[in-house]
Amino acid sequence: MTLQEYLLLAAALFSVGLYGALSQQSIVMIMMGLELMANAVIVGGAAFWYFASPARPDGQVVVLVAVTLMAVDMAIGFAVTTAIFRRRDIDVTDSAADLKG
Amino acid sequence: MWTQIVFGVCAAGSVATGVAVFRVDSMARATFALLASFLFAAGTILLLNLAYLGVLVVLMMIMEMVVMVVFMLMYMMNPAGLTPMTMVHNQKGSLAIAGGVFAALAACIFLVPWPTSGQPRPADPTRALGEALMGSKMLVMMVLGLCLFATMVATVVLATHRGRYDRYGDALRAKRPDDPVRGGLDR
Amino acid sequence: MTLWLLIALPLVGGTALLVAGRPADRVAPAVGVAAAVVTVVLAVVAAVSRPEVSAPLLSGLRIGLAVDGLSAVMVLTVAVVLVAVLVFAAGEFGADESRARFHGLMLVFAGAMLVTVTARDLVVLLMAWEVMGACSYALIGFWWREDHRVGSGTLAFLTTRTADLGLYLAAGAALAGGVAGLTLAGLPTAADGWRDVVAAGIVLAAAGKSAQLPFSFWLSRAMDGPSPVSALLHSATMVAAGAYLLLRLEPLLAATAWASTVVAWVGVLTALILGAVAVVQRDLKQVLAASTCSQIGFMVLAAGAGGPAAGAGQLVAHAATKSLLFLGAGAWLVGLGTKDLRRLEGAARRYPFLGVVFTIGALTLAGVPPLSIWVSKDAVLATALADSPALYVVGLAAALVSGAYAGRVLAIVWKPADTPGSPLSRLLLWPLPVLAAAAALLGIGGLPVLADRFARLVGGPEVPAPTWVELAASGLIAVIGVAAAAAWTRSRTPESRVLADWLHLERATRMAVAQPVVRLAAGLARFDDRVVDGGVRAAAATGAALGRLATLRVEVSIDGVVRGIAGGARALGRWAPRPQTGQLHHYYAQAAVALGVLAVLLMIL
Amino acid sequence: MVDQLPWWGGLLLPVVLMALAGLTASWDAVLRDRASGGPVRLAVTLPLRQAGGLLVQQRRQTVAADVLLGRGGALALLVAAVLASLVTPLGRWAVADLSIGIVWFNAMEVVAWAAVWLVGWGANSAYGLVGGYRFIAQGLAYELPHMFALITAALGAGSLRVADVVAAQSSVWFVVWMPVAFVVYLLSVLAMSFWGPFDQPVGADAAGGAAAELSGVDRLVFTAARWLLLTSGAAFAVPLFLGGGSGPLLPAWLWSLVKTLAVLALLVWVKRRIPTLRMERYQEIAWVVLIPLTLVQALVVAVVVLAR
Repeated sequence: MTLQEYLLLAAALFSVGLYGALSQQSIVMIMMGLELMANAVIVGGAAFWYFASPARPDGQVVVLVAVTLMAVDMAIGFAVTTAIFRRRDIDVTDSAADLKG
Repeated sequence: MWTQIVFGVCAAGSVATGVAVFRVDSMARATFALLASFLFAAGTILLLNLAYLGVLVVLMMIMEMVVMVVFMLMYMMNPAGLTPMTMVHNQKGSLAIAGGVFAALAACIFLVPWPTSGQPRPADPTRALGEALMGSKMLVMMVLGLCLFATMVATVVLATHRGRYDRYGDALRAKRPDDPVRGGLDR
Repeated sequence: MTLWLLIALPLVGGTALLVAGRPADRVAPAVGVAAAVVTVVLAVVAAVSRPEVSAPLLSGLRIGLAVDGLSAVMVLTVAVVLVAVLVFAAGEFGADESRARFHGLMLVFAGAMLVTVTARDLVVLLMAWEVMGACSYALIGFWWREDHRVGSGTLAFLTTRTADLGLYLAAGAALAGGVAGLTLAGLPTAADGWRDVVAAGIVLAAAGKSAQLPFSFWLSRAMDGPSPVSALLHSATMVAAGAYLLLRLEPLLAATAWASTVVAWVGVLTALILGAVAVVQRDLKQVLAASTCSQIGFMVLAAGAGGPAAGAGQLVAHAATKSLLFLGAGAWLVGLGTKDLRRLEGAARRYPFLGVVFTIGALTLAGVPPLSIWVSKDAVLATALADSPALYVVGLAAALVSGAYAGRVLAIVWKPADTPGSPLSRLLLWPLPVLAAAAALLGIGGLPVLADRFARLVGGPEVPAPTWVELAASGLIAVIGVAAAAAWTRSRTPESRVLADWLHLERATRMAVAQPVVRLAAGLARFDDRVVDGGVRAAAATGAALGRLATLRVEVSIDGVVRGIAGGARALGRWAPRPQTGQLHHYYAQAAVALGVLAVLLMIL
Repeated sequence: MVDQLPWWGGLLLPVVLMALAGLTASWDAVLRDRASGGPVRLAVTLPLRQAGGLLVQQRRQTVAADVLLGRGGALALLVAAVLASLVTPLGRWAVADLSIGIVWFNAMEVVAWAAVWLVGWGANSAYGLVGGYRFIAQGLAYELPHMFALITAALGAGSLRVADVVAAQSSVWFVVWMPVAFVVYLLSVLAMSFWGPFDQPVGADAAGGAAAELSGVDRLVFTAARWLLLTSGAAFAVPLFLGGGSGPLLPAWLWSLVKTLAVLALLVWVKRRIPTLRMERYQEIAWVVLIPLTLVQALVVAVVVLAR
């Protein structure tokens, strides 16, 4: 158990999540990718706390912030999805390209 | 030794189930694969002596994923994956970017001389966290609280399709709200 | 309260008439005469009760009005003459004249004079002084449709105005000299040096207002105004104001080493020379104007010689006499349509009553015993004798000249004539006997008892009373002068171009003062046009030229740069939306790549 | 005060829980049969006989069922019910005295959310899925007041460790000055094991709801898990509000058992007495009434703790 191993785990989770966020069409699936990336942050924060700076609570606070972020992210994401679906009957990001320049 | 094995299992399980999220056809399975990934990750956190945060992640992720699965089934055309279909775009590019990011991160991880701490670890990390949140990190706590409150309001506003004018009439004069489901505490 | 009423009545009444304008023409004479009569009553009350008032003007500066002995005399004189003049004017002006304007101006004019004679400090004095000057301009140029009358008004105004600058100089010097409240009584206490400046300013202003040498010429032109204006202006106001000021400030003159002497000599020389001028005039009113300068000269002499009581007596006697003469001349002007002496031959025989009262006035003016000016002039001359025998001798010569011009006029108007003149308005004649009586009887004031009381009333240093010898000599000289002039006038007409033209004073002033000023102004205007304006224009032209140069040389390249930037921005603008596909995953990919690049940059740097 | 048992404690825990759950099921059957006039003697052994019957019953298979998720869900429910009691002390003994025991219990019972939905989903049956959704809705209703009730107890003790909570009740039981939290907690226990008034997720109106298609061992596991969940919840109420093993005369472990049985008896009685409450009604009650109540309760406790 070393910091590198934890960080490697975090990097792997982050990359998998990034792949999902990039490749998926469905909003819900994209959010899964985002959640995975946030999960990587949790792992990384906890690892940094444990290995690098256990005397200060900052690492734990980062984990808490990340957990809250996940909850907020999901709530807002589903609310937006619901609003879009209600208005347009779509659930994939390819169809919601209003911001095209 | 045992912790090393447990960590290895948890880490491998976490990444494997994380990959599975985007490989399985059934949305329910994808969601619960994600949940499994979280739980494995929580296991690694528990190994770090962070009992509270680990259990908290377990608790929250279960609730989150259960809510998520509801929306998954609601918005996906093929929730059970009985007739497999692809819902991806730019797969190669995504793979390249994700792979590149992983490579870069891994390189950094092994190249950067990470600091190590000889400081003693607190006997009760949960207490340390609580005191930090109620003390020096009070601002974080307040911001989180505000964010959650704003999220609740925004979520309701975004998701609901019925406002008070629908319930109590244009002049808000109706005695009884016009709800699709009758009954309740005040009516 | 009385004093406020006294000065407010003519000022407010006159202003109201002026504002009302033509619609008030019908009632204007009545209003004017009524206001004047009430003013007389108020003046009597004020002369008896001697009120004193003050009001705040600026912080630390209170203005004051008061009636003392000298002021009482002046207030009464002004008020009475005003009534007489206004009654005469009511008869003279026809329905087509703008009577409201005339009576309004007259009232304001007299009101300003009342303020002048009651003022206790330089500030109020200056205000009234200026109002009086402005009114004199408006009154002299009353018939403004005739250019030369307006020109006369302007000339009078500008001349007195120029002299008035002395008053401002005096006020400034008094301020600098530390005179508290700028009071007239405090002026002699001004610091050394500053006191001389004050005195110089006062003398200058007084000489200008009183038409003393060398300012006398404006009085000649002032004859273009209506006769009542001349009567008022020459007797109790305006011209008298200068003499009054010098009499009032006699202590100031005495406090300086030189002012008394200068004033005395100016006065006596004016009396003599302007008397000579009067002798040769062909116009009755010009004779009277020159004689005014001459008589005022005696008052100035009195101020310079240290006898304000004598000067005040002369002022009162002269006021009555001169208003009488001017009104008489005005009546003839109305009746015969001329004031040319050659055409006035026998005028007294045509209008016997007018001739009699005019004769009384003329004899008084000549100083024939026992009429008033004989007494007052001798008081002045006695004062002068106490000061300097030279002054006395010149004064006697002036007295002889006075007799000469009076005698000449009398000789002309009493030449035989056959046809009686057309009847005159009663209003024109009413004031005359009153004034004649005053002119004749005021000589009683020369009795030693009354003279002492008058001297105490007016104040001033103790001066010797004229001896019987002096009185007799003066009277004899006057009679000789009258008789000789009368005899000589029958044989020939006196000729002197210099004297006839008032010593060429006007021309001299024009050449010595006006033309240089005009030339200087023209030069300055040219300087302004050529140098200042030219500089500005040159700067503008240079700027324009530089602008053209810049357009040719610089603008092109700058324009090119700007166009280039605009083109580049446009191209960038076309490129900028490219990454904005609206596709979320594209954004994510861009963000990932950008963050990677940033991380690499961060590591490299 | 609370000692951690050695490793065999983990083996003992399910046995004890099973026994308690069996007793409760028998008591329930007795009450039911007495109400319907049936033979009470048979009813005592009814749960055992039913379990035997389900063990030998052949499992039915639905079309395109997601067997992995369905069975995993039932199993997870069972395991979670047992694991929840890991921190519950029996008298002076506990299997694991975790520093965050209360959070652990909470996390384990939240597993029910996922488990019940998975069971309902696995059978590829509309009724089953309806039941699963119903439970999620019910969960949203009961979970927040439940959490506040738990936190109130932790607040009173100033610790998340169960042993500290028990120790904090040496003088006065928490139930005395946290009655609202106690009542809310009991309601939540009924709701999380969807018994009694909260049995909509397996309601007869949806043909059995989440359990509609269960048969054989699957049904046995599911049913046992429900009873175990109820038992676990009731048992945790003892150290949380009822002073744990404290009591006169009897040994501590016996007091714990007695109190647990009393709570179970009360819950079963309530289960039989109160009619079904639809989950959206309960949702409104929970969010409009119970959450403010529990918040006020927590405030009172916090003020008392600060003032003490």
